[in-house]
Amino acid sequence: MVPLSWYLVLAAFVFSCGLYGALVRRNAIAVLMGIELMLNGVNINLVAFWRYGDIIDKATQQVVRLDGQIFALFVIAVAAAEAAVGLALIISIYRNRKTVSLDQMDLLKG
Amino acid sequence: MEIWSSGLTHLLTGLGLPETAAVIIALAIGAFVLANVGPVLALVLILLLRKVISRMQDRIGPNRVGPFGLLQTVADALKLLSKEDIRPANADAVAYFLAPILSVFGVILSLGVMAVAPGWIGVDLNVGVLFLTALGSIGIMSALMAGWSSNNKYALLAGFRVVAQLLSYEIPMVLAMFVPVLLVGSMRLGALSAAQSLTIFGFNTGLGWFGFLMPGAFLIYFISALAEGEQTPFDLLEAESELIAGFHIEYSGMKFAMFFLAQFLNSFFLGAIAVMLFLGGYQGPFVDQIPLLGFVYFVIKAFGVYLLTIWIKGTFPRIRVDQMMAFAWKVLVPLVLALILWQMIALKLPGATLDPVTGDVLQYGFLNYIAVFAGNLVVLGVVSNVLMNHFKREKMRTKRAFEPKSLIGVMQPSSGD
Amino acid sequence: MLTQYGFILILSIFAFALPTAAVMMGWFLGPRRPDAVKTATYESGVETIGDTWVQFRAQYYLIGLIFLIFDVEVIFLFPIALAYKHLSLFSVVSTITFVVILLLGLLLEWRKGALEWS
Amino acid sequence: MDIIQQLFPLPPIPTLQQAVFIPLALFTAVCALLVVLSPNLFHNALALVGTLFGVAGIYALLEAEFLAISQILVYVWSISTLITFAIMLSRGMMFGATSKTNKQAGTAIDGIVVIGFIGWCNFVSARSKLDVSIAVA
Repeated sequence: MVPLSWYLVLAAFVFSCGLYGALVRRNAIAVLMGIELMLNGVNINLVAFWRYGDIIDKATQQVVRLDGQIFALFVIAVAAAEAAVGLALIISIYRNRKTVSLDQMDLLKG
Repeated sequence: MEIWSSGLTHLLTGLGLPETAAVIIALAIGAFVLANVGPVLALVLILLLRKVISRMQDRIGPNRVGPFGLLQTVADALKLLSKEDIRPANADAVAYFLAPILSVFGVILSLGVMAVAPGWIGVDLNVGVLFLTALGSIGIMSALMAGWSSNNKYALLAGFRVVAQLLSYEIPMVLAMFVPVLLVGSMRLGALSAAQSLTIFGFNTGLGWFGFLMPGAFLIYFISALAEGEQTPFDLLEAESELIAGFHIEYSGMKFAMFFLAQFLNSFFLGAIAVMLFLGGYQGPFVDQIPLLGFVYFVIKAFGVYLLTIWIKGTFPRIRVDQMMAFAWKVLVPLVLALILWQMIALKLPGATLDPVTGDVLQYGFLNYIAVFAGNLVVLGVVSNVLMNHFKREKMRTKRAFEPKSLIGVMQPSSGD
Repeated sequence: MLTQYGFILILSIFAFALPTAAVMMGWFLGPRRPDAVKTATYESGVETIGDTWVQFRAQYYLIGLIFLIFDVEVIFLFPIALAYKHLSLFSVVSTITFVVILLLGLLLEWRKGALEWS
Repeated sequence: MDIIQQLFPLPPIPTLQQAVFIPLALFTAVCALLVVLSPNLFHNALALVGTLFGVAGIYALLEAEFLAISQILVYVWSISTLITFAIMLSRGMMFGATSKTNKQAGTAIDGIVVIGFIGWCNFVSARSKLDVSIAVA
């Protein structure tokens, strides 16, 4: 059996990579990729805790509740929606202002 | 665990190997055999295509190498092996190298869940149907990688087009696969094949094919599979007679051969999936008594579907891009969604045998099957009507293009198409 | 169950090794004499003009967007199919409502012209 | 030699699952690093696909097979193609002369160090509680 902590370390690593990308990159699409990475890190955590922490039926040795998996499934669905809307925004900004650099998207600056 | 691997494991533990090692070695042997089936099969498929197409075009086809030209594809493979491997100057090395490998990788993996005979299946995953669709994503990535890394405008354009085509036809394909899954209540390909038996007076005729019960879903699946396998009439992006090539325009030698192999295997496997889901899989008369017969039935059916695609390739004209997209989104997707809706209602009609305690359905009744069949007939009618109209219009256009004089005075001026 | 995925893992190793070996073999057996003309971008014998990065039409993105909606829908539909024999009337009605909403969404896209490709 | 072995004890022989997990996790981690560090936007997208496949493998290892398939279906089929489409539709950023990153690298690394510390605390507490409880159960 793989210890739970290994999964958590991997999740934290993936999340940190995503955070670095989201904070540091200039390109809006790269920032979006960073956010996807962060969501994936969170998902690994959710599934790992589901597998290791949830109620286990003593007789069949099966995990009887699926909360963690359902949660992760919804995270995937939300990530899909977020990517679709975010990329559509980026493309429409690009068509109007010919840039995808976040430094130059300053329409909202007072 | 599947029958073949447990048998092999027993054999290996009998030889004195520890349990874990025996399991791993058994699985590895199975995987090695399966992985090698792919390339050998591709040689046969390519030869078959060339022979049948040349017969259709009143030629003989390959006839020099070996008896009846049987070794022609082997010779071609050897020739490709000795060809120079050219990499364009501005190509991206890693993606250019990985793209052809990934295209074969995804196709060979789908062999792992094929149910070729009772108990003969690599693994009977309980997400089998979705696994097969998920593998398509590897093909998409390889097309994008090849198109982008070649650093060629036309390769990139073709890569984009193939991705748009695959995306459009993936939805009706998956939803058509959903229809038998809804009836059986399992995504295991073994269970789906087993559910297509038909026992009459205690004898399994093996003719309870879902293709008979759901002809509409089968037709939609078949059309989408043609588009997914990039077969005529949907082979727009490498129309051999019109364009140079698809996204693999910059590839040569063995890398090109990999794309070629992947494409042939892909179209064959899509036909094999159609066999498993709609044409009874390994089912047939006497399959319960002699399991080996199941394998024979499966191979015959799969090659039958492949011959059908060759026939379509030799007969039908190509369609335009906009027609192709419109057909997917405006005809197939609404129809298959409506079919799913109807089937959901039909399966809950009274008449099914229910479990007295839990109220679960044990066996669907006569009324359910009739309703499902009726809905499918309607869908079949609509799709074939659309196709007939299209071909009638195409016939008119071809006639007008080739013999304009014969139509003077007959034709009304058309609103330019 | 993990044994099954072990098989998939072993098969994927072989499936990756096989084409790699083939490509490598071609690389060793074939001649290698690249020159400037041979490695130039192929464009039917004409010099390539301009960047590879031609501007693509936004229609591709729209197709991808619609695909994404239906893809997520497939994810939610397949588990329903597995449990369909056990479903109560309420769940069936909500499933049907789900599919009807999707159909309405498709109709809306159709009306808005998102499905046109010309 | 004894002192060295006491100071740096050899890791225990991994079980089969661990032997699968380690290369899978390494692959995922390297791809995740490439996503944020590689300067080429298309390479970033390809590395993202690699990460997503790795994460799907992790799900399969955690026996969440439907989730693994969903991950591939939704992420690799649609999100990564959408991202690639978006990259192609917004050209011009790839060969720009400006720096690929902004000036927030210091802040970001500070934040990651904090997260790493919290993660380490979790790691320690999780090892002391959950692993023990699993060992008991």
